[in-house]
Amino acid sequence: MVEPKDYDNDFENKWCPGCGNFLIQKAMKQTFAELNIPPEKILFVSGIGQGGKTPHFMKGNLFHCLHGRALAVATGAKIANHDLNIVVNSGDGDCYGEGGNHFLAAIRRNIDITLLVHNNQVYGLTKGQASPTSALGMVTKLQKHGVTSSPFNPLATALGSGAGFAARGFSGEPEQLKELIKQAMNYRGFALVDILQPCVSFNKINTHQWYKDRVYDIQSIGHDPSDLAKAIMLSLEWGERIPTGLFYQKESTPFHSRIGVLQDRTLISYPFDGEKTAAVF
Amino acid sequence: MVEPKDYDNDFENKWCPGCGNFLIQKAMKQTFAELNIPPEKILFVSGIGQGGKTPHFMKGNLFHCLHGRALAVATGAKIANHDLNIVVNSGDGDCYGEGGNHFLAAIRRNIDITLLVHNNQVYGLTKGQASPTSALGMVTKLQKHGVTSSPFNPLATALGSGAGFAARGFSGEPEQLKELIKQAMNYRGFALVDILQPCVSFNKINTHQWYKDRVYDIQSIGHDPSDLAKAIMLSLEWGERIPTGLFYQKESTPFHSRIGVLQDRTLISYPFDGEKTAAVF
Amino acid sequence: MRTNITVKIGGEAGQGIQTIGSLLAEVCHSAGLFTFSIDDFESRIRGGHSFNLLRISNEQLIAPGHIPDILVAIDQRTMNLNKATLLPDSLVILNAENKSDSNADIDENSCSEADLEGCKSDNVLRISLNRLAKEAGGLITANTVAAGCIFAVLGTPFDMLKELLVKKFKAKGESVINLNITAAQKGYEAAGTVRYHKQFDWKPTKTDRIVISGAKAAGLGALASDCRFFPFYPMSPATGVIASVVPYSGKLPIVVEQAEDEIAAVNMAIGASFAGVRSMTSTSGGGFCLMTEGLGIAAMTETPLVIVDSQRPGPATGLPTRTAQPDLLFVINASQDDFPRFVLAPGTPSETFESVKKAFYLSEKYQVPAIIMLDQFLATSQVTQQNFFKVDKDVERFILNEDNLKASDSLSQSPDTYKRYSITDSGISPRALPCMGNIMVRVTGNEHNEKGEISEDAKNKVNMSNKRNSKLAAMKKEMELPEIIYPKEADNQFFLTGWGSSKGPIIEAYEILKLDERAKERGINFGYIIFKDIWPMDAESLKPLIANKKLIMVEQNSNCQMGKLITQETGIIYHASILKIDGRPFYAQYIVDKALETIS
Amino acid sequence: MRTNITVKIGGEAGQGIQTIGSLLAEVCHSAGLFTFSIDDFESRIRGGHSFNLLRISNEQLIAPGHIPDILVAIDQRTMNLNKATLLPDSLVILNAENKSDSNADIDENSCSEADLEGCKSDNVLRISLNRLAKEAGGLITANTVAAGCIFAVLGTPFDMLKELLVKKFKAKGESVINLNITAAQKGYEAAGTVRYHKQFDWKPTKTDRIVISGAKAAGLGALASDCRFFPFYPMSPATGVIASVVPYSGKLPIVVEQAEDEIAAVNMAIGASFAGVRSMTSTSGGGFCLMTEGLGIAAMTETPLVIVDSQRPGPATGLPTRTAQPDLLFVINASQDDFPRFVLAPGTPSETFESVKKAFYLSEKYQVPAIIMLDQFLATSQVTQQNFFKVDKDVERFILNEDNLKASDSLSQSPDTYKRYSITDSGISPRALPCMGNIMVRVTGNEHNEKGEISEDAKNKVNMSNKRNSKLAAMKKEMELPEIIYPKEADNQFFLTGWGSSKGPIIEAYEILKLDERAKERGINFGYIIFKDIWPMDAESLKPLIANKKLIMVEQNSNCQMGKLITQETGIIYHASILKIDGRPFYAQYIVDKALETIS
Ligand SMILES: Cc1ncc(C[n+]2csc(CCOP(=O)(O)OP(=O)(O)O)c2C)c(N)n1
Ligand SMILES: Cc1ncc(C[n+]2csc(CCOP(=O)(O)OP(=O)(O)O)c2C)c(N)n1
Ligand code: SF4
Ligand code: SF4
Ligand SMILES: [Mg+2]
Ligand SMILES: [Mg+2]
Repeated sequence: MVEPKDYDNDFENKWCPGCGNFLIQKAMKQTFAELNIPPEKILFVSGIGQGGKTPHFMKGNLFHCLHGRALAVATGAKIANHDLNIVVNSGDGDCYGEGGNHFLAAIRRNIDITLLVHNNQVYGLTKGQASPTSALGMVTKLQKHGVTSSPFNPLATALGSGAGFAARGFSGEPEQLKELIKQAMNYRGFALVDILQPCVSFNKINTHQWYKDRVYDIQSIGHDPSDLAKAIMLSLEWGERIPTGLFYQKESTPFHSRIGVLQDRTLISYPFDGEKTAAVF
Repeated sequence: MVEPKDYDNDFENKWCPGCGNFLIQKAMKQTFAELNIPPEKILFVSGIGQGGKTPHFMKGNLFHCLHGRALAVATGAKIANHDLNIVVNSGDGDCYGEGGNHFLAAIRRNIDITLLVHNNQVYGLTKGQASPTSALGMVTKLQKHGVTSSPFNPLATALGSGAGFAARGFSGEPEQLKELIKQAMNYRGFALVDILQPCVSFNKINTHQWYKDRVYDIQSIGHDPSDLAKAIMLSLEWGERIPTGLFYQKESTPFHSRIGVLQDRTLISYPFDGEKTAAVF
Repeated sequence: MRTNITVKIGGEAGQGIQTIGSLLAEVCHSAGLFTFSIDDFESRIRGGHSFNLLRISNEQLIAPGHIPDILVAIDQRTMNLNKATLLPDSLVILNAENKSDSNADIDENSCSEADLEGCKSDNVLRISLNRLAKEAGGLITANTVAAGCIFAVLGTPFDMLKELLVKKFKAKGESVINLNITAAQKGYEAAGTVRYHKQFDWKPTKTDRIVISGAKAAGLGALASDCRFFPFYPMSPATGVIASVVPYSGKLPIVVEQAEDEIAAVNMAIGASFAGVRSMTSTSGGGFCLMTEGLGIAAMTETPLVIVDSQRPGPATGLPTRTAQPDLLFVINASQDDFPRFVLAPGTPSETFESVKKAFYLSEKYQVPAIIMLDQFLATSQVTQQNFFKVDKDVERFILNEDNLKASDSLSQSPDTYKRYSITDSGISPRALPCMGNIMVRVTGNEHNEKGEISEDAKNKVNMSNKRNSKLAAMKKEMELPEIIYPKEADNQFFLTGWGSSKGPIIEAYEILKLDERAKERGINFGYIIFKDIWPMDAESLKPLIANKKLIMVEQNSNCQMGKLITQETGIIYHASILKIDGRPFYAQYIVDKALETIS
Repeated sequence: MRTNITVKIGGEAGQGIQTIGSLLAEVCHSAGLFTFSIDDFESRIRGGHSFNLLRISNEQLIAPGHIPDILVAIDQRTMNLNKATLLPDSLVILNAENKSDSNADIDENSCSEADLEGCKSDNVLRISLNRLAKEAGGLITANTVAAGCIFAVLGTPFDMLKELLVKKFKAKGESVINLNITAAQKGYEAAGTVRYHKQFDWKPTKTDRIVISGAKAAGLGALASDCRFFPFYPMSPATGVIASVVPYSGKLPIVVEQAEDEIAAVNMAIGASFAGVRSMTSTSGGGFCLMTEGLGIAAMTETPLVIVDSQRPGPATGLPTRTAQPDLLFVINASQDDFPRFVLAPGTPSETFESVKKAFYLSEKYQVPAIIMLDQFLATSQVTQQNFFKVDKDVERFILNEDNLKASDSLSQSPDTYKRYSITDSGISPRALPCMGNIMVRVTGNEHNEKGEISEDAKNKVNMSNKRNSKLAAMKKEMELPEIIYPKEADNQFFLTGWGSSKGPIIEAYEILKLDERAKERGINFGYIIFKDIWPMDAESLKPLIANKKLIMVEQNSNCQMGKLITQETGIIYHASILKIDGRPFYAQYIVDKALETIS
């Protein structure tokens, strides 16, 4: 049996004490343990940012790529070998800012990977500029007069774009978060888990307590994740109350099942036969 | 009084005979005439593609920019001088493919421009590859086994991302289209008009007749454009029946009204005063 | 004896000009003749002006024609654009409808007598394409009518044409075949007894030759290299590379995936390559801009990557359907900071096939990006060449399998001590694939230590940069030196120097110059130097070869990029340059004329 | 007499190391002393190791220090990293807590006697920062305690420190002021009578000097150029450029807008510039990759554009918070096809201010992109300089207004005959703004005719390329030739040759080498050559200046990019190179040592 600590490594952790990422990472390790996936059988793909560093501080195969590009790299890797368990760790800037176009495309492509967005509503690694999810009016060093763009709504956008699995977790609800990650990993298709994550160094608005005071579990109030209309309405709620949980899930055909050549086996597993190739030229 | 023909120019038109773009262009000219905007008082910004060529075949100021980048250029121009009437002509590939990230950002920024997307569900200028809006399964020269990504839903995405004005027109309903463009131009904020446009050369599925058989005007069935929930539900409808019209409109504060320095005058109109500048250093 | 005939067929986009051209080429091919065909078209789908320029010969062709021996003017514009440069003995086939004809399908743009004004040629054959096509059974066959007429003046036996039509339309059924045969016959007969004064010896001939474009050669080269993943974003003139592999999907284990943009395309290729599948993406300069960032992550993670840059004139959108060679210095210097990469510039389809294979081999051997430079001219020209489809039985992948992993030094007892970036003499570290065994493969675009962990240590940075750069010495030795040809050691000798697609025109120009009277009179000799493997440049070996040679750079860019590169690497300054920047390909006579101008 | 003292304060990120450093610098400044301060930090927010290296002098400083005269070790790591290189007469201030103290706030990483093992210096002053801070009234004042202690050993009169604290915390009220004064006093007293053996003459001094970074100088240079729009995407070490203008929003008519990505940032800048507002964006190499495409559209539409590339080590993410000069060839060759552009590489904050002004001027005058090369070292070092804030009363915009539009040749009778790209001798066409009058301004990234209409014509393409390139002749003349300094004409003379930020360290190295005994013994002389205006290079003028000079390239990249560029443009091959690629800035002694090695 795999245990969470099998994922521990001895690379120095570089997050600030109290950062929400610690809890996200813990939930990840627990999930993988419960799913019995050993670190050598998982591939992390991550972007640049504090969230993107997550896999550095644990065991597993890793491609830590460019800012914003994790989904594109993960897509390539998954097409090459759809037996890979791919988990993408991204930030709100990484995924919804620089990587926004890949986010839209990944939904449409329904590539069978799990996307964890460490959504701290701020650019952490570059020291506190606004992110696409920062609240309107939030003041930062660079946004002196407050943010002037309305916040990006990852869940509503994903649902509007046809996502088959969309959930929101909160680092401060580790048990729920673990379950959501697990469901996402078990989902056949593209699974988004947007994770509310306090940044103790740069986001003084959306603190742990701020979230604690607002989040509620939609499953606990009986939300049916097959109800798209309801899911969309819930995704528009943000303020005094913030819904978390599994918003929507539908059965879908993942990318690799739509491609003939990938139906029976992985792309990488085909043998190369020079003669056969020459014969079809 | 400005008349549609004031927009005529003598640059050789390069579209295929029968292309839906002709009707879109006609509706544009009529709108500008009805709004009494002369060509020298309009700035077209357009991307690369057949739709992006539209302003070449008519009078007006023009920045014909890179594939996918029209919204970014338009944003800069509008910030520099928000007195400009800016109309962006883009394609479905241009705007939802290469330019997807700028599309998301333009919605959030609520920049006060009119975006016309010539949505022919195909890449026209590059000879018929699938576009982000191409139907699942559509076969093209490059998509030999059919399109494997589900189509992008521009209206649902826009509404999910908080757009203040979202409409769908059809080149084959010129009167409605003209009205939609007019409302978009009159809207204070970012206004999306996604326009269904047959491509006679490369899209043999979504033909003029195909659309004719399916489109219906949501206003004619009494849709209230202030009803976001209804608008979103309508935006998810696509198939035997395709809704057109004004899906949603809400009052909003455009970008330039959110920026202190642009409240009283345009950025470009401030005089430069070297002494004053030196004094604040 | 060598016979060359150049046929130019001009008309509007959408009129099937290219179809006529390929029909011609195919029949020539079946007669054992050689063709070199270029398509010239605007960035639009219908209308405007486009032409196919088909050069036919009974010997191998390496360059396109220029002034047509036979001009086929489907529309007025073709006539107007060409009449001034026609040779007196050129033959003109004119699409001349009787416009007073009360026929709704009359082609308004067909030629009239007035269009002939100023035409230097007296040999004019007037045919009414639309009328004949309709007589044959359908306007749609106008192209076949035109082809029939051209074959007649070329003296091709009608049976050869017929045979090809049967083969070509077999899938479409009897009636389509017959329709086309009738149409061809109409055209053939319309030519009457008019024959062009030069004639080939037409007879069905089996050869081991193919007619192929650079784009297709690149695609097949990738397939021959076991490339399985082709993420791309459409862009002229690069789409043809990907388009050429599409027909093989279903037959070979490949996935062709249209990405949301070029950034995604290159990163998807990198992801797949990391996971162990050879991948290639193809784009033109504007898309390459968007890939420069990805080039850096491939370099930093030492992930193999193959990119085709099919060049066109810029800057920005420029001339999307035209040709140029203006990206060389960009591609060599692209992405922040410097790192080893390969840049290969094949000159022919056959070289393209080989260069792509070499690119895959080298990219995996050295774990560095490899870029292949094509251009619109090379990518789209259809050329008769000896069949070059050599597919190796196996491809060498330079990837650790579990066995040699265990043996590898970099792997001691425990599985997670595998060092993806272990420092070696060659600079090449053992590459394993993710999730393929007990070890963990960890890579990052941040500077890292041997294990792939982020490291900000100063010494480590120097070691890692040095490790990556230390590959360069061996990489240089992988590069073929340029082909340097000259009849004999002589004073007053000038070398036409080029790279990539201008190879053929340069060599042909050289052949012409060898015989040139003006050159002889002035005691001037010519040679040529052609670069195919460009970067990294083995300056040490190159320098003695070109020192004291007078180089006349022949390039399709305005700043003489190969010339600059040679100077940069060797200090040798080129003598002169012939730079063509109008977006149209080189042809031999152009180079000849400019070369003679240059040295006078 | 010149006195130089280098203070190094090391500890974890988040411990306020930079705060101590700037407090020191400010007090020095108020005493009329000169400082040169660099911050060294990792890519993280808390923990790890970072330091501030502050060099203080009574004369102008042009380069950072290296081995500290005074080491302030806030944590063990600082001690461990520095002890081996300390000089015997270095003074060490050790944050040494009594760990057996039953105090919850004890700093676990503070130093112990064991950490001193191997330390070459005997002059060790132990203070307990946390304890003293708490005694003063709060742990938060630990930094001020440390500063107090450093000032004591520097011999600064306490009153000068006090005065600054009063000024600095004025806004925060009496109690904060007092808290800090108490803390400073605690630290000051803790030093007892220990004084560093070199001392300055401390007295309040008013000067016309400022302490400023390159990033801020760039921002202010833009404001002085009437730049009003700053679209950007955050990226180290470029964000500081934009951050420096933020405080002026509200005071000046500027808009600072964070874009969704770098592609948007550059295109927004282009859009605003097209509409008539001067705009600048700032990024580092990775972001510049994404801007290369935009560079091309600016070039093709001849829209002015100013970009700051603040370099860092790559490839890819590389070392995000470190310094390097590895983007030169990339920036000069970036984007498909070639086109004129300016590349300027200032060497100091004051030069940065001027270069940015020049960039705006040239970019609008020639309607071409202008790129300013900074790097992490220049962008973030805080340097005392003579106040250089020269703002011209007016800026020249080279834009047609309605009056001269009417007079312009390009505008005949009808308003829509305005030719945005009319062909002129200079290559510069009259630029009007959209929607500003009766004319229509039409631009496109496709190749176009004079009116801005898409044109695929071959001749037009040549004319337009030539028009754009014809600007180059005049552009070259706008470039200042490099500064070439040497004591006297002599045999055996070597020139330290660099560009951009290495200017100061090179000049300081040259000063040291002038007096160097080893060099003298061997009869070797040194000079230096510094490039500031880099591209386009006026090779004609440059060549005679550097021919026959032995160049030792001094650069922070691994492939000697300026060296390559000089060869490329002039054929002159540099003699040797000193390349530093560890991500840490040059310091004079490094260059001196390497130079002597090189020539021996
Ligand atoms: C192309 C590019 N642009 C900018 C950066 C600089 N950068 C690094 S991380 C980051 C933002 C991080 O924010 P987010 O993705 O929200 O992650 P967080 O640190 O908040 O977890 C930025 C802008 C970069 N590395 N690459
Ligand atoms: C960076 C870049 N990539 C690719 C292209 C090639 N390209 C030109 S137009 C186009 C797609 C056009 O499709 P769409 O935007 O839907 O416009 P349409 O022609 O259908 O109106 C593409 C891919 C380009 N010009 N630039
Ligand atoms: S800066 Fe914010 S997100 Fe980054 S490690 Fe610190 S607390 Fe976490
Ligand atoms: S290709 Fe399609 S979109 Fe383009 S002009 Fe022709 S019909 Fe219109
Ligand atoms: Mg974040
Ligand atoms: Mg389209």
